[in-house]
Amino acid sequence: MNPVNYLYLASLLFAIGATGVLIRRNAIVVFMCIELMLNACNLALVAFSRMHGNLDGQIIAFFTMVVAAAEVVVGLAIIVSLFRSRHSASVDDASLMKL
Amino acid sequence: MSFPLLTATAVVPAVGAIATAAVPAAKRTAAKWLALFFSLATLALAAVVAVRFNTGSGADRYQLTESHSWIADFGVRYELGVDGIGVALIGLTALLIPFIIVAGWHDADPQETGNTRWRPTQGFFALILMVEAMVILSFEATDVFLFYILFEAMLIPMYFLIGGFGDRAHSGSDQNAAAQRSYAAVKFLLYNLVGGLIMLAAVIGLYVVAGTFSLTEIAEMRASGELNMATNTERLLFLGFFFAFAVKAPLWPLHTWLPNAMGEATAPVAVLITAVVDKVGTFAMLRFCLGLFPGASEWATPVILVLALVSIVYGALLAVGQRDIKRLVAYASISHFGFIIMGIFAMTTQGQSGATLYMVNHGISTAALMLVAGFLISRRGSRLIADYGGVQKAAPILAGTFLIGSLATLSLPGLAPFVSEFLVLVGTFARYPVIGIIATFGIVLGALYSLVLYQRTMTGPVKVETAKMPDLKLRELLVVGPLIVLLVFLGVYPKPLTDVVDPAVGHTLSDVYGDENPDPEPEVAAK
Amino acid sequence: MSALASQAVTDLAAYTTSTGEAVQFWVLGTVAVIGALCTILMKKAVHSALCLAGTMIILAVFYLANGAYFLGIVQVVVYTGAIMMLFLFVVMLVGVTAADSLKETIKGQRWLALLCGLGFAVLLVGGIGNAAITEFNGLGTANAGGNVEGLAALIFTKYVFAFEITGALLITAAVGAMVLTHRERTERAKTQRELAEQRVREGKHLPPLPAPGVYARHNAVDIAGLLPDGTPSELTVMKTLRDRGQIRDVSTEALRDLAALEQRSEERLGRGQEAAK
Amino acid sequence: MENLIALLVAAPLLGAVILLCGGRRLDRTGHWLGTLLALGSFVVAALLFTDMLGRDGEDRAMHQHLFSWIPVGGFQADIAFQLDQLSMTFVLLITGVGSLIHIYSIGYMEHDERRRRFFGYLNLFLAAMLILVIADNYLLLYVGWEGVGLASYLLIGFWQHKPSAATAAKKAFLVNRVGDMGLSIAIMLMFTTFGTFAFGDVLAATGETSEGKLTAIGLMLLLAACGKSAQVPLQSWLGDAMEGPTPVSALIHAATMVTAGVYLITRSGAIFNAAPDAQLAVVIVGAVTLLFGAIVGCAKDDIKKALAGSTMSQIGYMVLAAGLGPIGYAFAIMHLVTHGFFKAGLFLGAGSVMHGMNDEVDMRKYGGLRKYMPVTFVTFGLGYLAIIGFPGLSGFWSKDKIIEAAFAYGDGVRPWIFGGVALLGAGITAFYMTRVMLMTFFGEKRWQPTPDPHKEPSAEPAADDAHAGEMPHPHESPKSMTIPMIVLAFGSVFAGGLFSLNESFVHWLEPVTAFEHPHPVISVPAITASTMVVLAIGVAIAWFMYGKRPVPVTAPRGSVLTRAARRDLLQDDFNHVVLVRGGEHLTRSLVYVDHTLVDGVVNGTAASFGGLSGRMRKLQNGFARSYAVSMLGGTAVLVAATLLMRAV
Repeated sequence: MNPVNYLYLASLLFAIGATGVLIRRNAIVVFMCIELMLNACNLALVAFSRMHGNLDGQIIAFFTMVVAAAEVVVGLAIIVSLFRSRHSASVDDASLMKL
Repeated sequence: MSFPLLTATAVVPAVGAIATAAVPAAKRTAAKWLALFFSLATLALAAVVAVRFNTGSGADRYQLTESHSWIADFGVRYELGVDGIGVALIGLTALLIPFIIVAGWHDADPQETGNTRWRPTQGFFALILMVEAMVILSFEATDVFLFYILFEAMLIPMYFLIGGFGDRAHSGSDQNAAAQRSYAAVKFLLYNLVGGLIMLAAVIGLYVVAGTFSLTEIAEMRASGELNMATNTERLLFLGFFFAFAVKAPLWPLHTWLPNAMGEATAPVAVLITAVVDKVGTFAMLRFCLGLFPGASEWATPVILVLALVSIVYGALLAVGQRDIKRLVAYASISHFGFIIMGIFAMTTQGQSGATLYMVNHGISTAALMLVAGFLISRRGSRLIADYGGVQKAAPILAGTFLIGSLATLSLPGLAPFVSEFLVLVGTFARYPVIGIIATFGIVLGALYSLVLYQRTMTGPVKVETAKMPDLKLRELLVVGPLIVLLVFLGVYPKPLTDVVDPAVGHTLSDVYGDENPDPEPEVAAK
Repeated sequence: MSALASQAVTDLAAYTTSTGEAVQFWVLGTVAVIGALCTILMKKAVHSALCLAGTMIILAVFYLANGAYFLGIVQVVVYTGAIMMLFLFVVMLVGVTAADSLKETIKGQRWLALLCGLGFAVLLVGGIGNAAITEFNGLGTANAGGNVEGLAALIFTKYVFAFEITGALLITAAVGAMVLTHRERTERAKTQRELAEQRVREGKHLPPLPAPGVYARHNAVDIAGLLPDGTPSELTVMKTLRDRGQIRDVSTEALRDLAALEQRSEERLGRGQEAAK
Repeated sequence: MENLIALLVAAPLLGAVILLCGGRRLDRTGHWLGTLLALGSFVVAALLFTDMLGRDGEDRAMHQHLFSWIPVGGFQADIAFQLDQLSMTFVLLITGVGSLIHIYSIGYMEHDERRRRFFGYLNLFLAAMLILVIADNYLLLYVGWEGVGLASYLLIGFWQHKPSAATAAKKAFLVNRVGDMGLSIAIMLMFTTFGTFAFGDVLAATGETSEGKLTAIGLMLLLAACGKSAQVPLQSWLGDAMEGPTPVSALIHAATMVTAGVYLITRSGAIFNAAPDAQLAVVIVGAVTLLFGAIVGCAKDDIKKALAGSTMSQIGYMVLAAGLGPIGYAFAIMHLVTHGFFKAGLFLGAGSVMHGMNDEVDMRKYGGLRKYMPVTFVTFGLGYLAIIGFPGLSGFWSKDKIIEAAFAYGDGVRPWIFGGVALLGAGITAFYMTRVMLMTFFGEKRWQPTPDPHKEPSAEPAADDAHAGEMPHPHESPKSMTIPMIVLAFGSVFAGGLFSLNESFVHWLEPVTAFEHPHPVISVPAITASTMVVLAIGVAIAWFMYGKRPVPVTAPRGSVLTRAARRDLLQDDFNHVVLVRGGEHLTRSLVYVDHTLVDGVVNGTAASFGGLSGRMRKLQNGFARSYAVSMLGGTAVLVAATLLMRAV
């Protein structure tokens, strides 16, 4: 087997995550999908580092995790406060951008 | 480095505009006098330019030239220079502005008193001076980009003059008046902006092709044959330029903004539009369309001549059909602009000299007629022809000046417009007899609308409202008198003007025809 | 564990991987994809979260298989351990809302989304296949001194600034989260008396709300009590359930019972008349 | 001496400027100034005339070049004058008759508060007319041409408070403009053909170009002449022009301006001689107008309108003669001069009658006036005899010659047709003039109380309500009015004979307009005799109709022809229906088109842009997810693009 398959898998997961972001209305689930996309990227990075035979890819993946953690923290906090104010976690309810 | 005379002619009014605008609200009259002073100073400078301008046979085409680098990256230069045509039009502009200012002396007085922060008067006169500065500079610019900037920039003050200071004599409620006014202003702006946009594209295209914006350089390149412009490219660029100028001029069917603008604006502003600003369009046709794209100009001539012909007849017929004095004058102007454009593109010495003279004479005659009409309207408070009648009885001097204005509009021999109109007709007839003959119908229609206007307003039984109408005051007489004198003088002795204009026309035609004689030879060799 | 790892290291530098890994990939890969799909298709957020957690664990395994031991562990600890739990907490906090339903509200959104997703996937796969990466050199040399040491060396030399900055980022995030969620009480808490007076002033429902199911011979909290005319009263069910729309309506059967009761009494009365004769 | 030429024009021009700009302070003296300057101009003319007589025939022409007017390339127009015998004749006529009518107006306009202005206009007219006749090129002639048009516009509409007057003035100017169009086109043609439009050069070069060109030029000149001289089809303005004060009718619309067309044709003789077709057109126009005017003149009851018809017809004679070529030019001019005398005299007489009759113009309300205003009667009578061509009086000499020349025109039927027309015209002239004479001065009184001027405005304004409703008491007019009439009467009696004395007039003009003796198809005495007969018949008919029977105060219905003639042979109705109504509809529809179509297109584009942006706006629905979709789509597109780039 060729480790390229890992990349295929990664892109598949990524696409699935993206689709999820688009079709789900629950902010939390949307967030999960984002996490899924991030993980897909990590997988790809790890696979790359294996292909190139150096650890830089893993380092980047590592940083990605950190950033993801930070993002989740802030994001979920936002969701919570949003829910407090509007009693709903639907991303569609926050449609104030409408002209 | 000699004294930058041309720059001065534009800087003085610009400074005047700023100074006028800075006058505090209470000192309204001071602002008026200040504006008048600066406009007169500009007139003096224009006179100096005219004197310094050398009409000798050996004189070079552009004189009093100035040249400084401006936007080096695009080779945009601040290049000025005047030829005879420019001198004539600068003279016209500098001459008319003082009259416009005096005529509009009270037009911008604030209606509601007490509001001390509100300073319409200052703004009004400052804007007029600003327009003057831009127009004069655009007559002097020999750099296409510089010209374009001015061509567009002068729309802004005009917009505010039209939209901000409407004619108080208006049938209908104030809101209605305001709505129509802003409609007219926006229409004016949009029409000219669209034209300008297309011109901008053409300007850039020209830079791509020629690699410079300088008229003189392009002329040299053309002479030395370095400039290789594909025929289609040249035609497209020509159309781009011509469209903008045709909107400004205005040429049928791009004319509909003019009646609204002139109808809604105060009479002095209407004069500013038709007698000064629109001339930039026709002037640019001569200097840029013919100078830059001679081949394309020749190619487009037939269509343009037909359009001009339509303008002449169409404008005159619509003038006959108008109920509103100022709209009538506007449509008459459209007809006259048809004559000017026809003269330009007839491509004969008589035609183009006539067209240039026409620009000047039309400026003066329209100013005379329109300003008197403005005085009339301000007395009765209505623009509808039907509201007048028998004014001649009550205000003979007003009627007399109005009659002379009308006669100038119908180009009566002995008054200036006749000379130019006949030259245009002869010039056109020499090359395109049919068009010339059809255009001659214009003189009948001209007589029709002028006399109908005079008859319906001035003659007939005296109406109650007009019975007590006061005659022209001294201020108004000071505006109209000199204009009429000028009309007569230029009608009897136009030689000074033709002497200035002819060499420039010669140069312009040599752009198109090279050294050969542009005029068709008469059948019988003259003795 | 470490033995297995060293085993893996030896056969890493190759042009193809071991059949064991292949099998592992195909089996777990399928599961991962299914998990991902479940994540976006499950109706309840909780289920989505669990599916996601599963997928992540599988990814952790893949990391290990790819010689990224450190990341594999971190994945399990940080993601599955910390982040997903955080998710679950928030899900509990927010509770089930109408947003959960998969019914699409924006016209054409779903089809567009699917189209884009699919197209994107196809493009990526195509792109990768197009890149045609055949040979690869494994991490044998890089991981020679141990994976963690290798990473540490890089982090503290080459990527030290990025590392510090991520640290700063984390702190900021933590502070931010606190700021966002923390609510300072600005005014004194109202006493019960004050609250009661306010209720009276506003003309609200004064006595305590009726217990659920009281009049309806039911004793479940999610069943609305019936008013004397047999219609259910929303008031009797607690607010959270109401918000979630989790009210079981039994009014119909209650009314049926009532009808039956009246019929029976009819019969009795009828008998009574006969007796009178 | 030649430098005096400019003075001819300068004097009246100065007068016009002073009087029109002078303001009220000149009201008391203005008319004297105007008259003085007119006389001054006449004196100058006389001086020049004597000087001219001093020389011999060929080099009598004088020139004065003032300055270069419009020098543009090959187009060289100068302000330069040329005074040859032809011009001299006109100058004398214009200044002479002009001065007389100035004097007459002093008395006539006495009660008008705008008399100063009136004299200013009169002077303006003199100046323009003089420019017209002494210009040395066609363009300067054009200036005078339009100048007299302007003056006549101002004078016809002098009583502007009357809508009828204002309309008539406008009509006159417009119809003239149509003619002017012809003149300007002719000038353009000359410029393109000869490269110049100075009389000398053009007329000398006629040999060098094609006959077609010359015919075109000739026809254009004819159009101009028709406009100015009220020839068919542009004659309609002359009748209405009688709205103007009577002196104006006498000077402009009888003696001088209307004859400008004849001057133009005679002046351009060389062109016409080389273009027979154009000549034929001229002759036809002349003949038609001759009859047209005469017929109209027979039917009108308004004395001035009747005279106007007669003017039209007499000018028809002149144009006819001018069309005949060298055999006719001299007689055309001769008839022009004599006509200038007697027609002016007749108009002044009519004015004097109206003056006495409270401005009544309807001849049916005159009658038996000879006792009451003898001077007027006598002068008018002499004018009458002259115009009908009573043997020995001016009209006889000039008109008879024209008839002869007409009989000598071309070959085949032409001489018979045109000679016959001319002859017939003489008869009709005799009829309508006798009619006027009888209805005015003979028969019993048919005076009526003056109508209230405000109800039906009469031609005269002195319609001060004092007269309203009272019976007129006719009286002789003041000296200032009678003297000019007497002078003109002398002219109308003797001028013709004087001119014909061993053909002095013909020889005088010969250097300018070449002359050939006409050779009529029938002998001259026969022609004269038949003229006399026709004349007698005309007078007799008139006598039977208006002399013996009493004249009804209200006009009888009359025959179809009469009714048509009363309405200018329906020509005005045609104009009204076709030109006026049609024009109004055209302009109205055009205004509509301009508003909806031309403007609509633009507004339409604007609206469509608005709608488009409105639809775009819908995309901004504010849902983060739909924005996200577009983001992902965009990314997909980008990836695709990069891949394609790589693939290519």
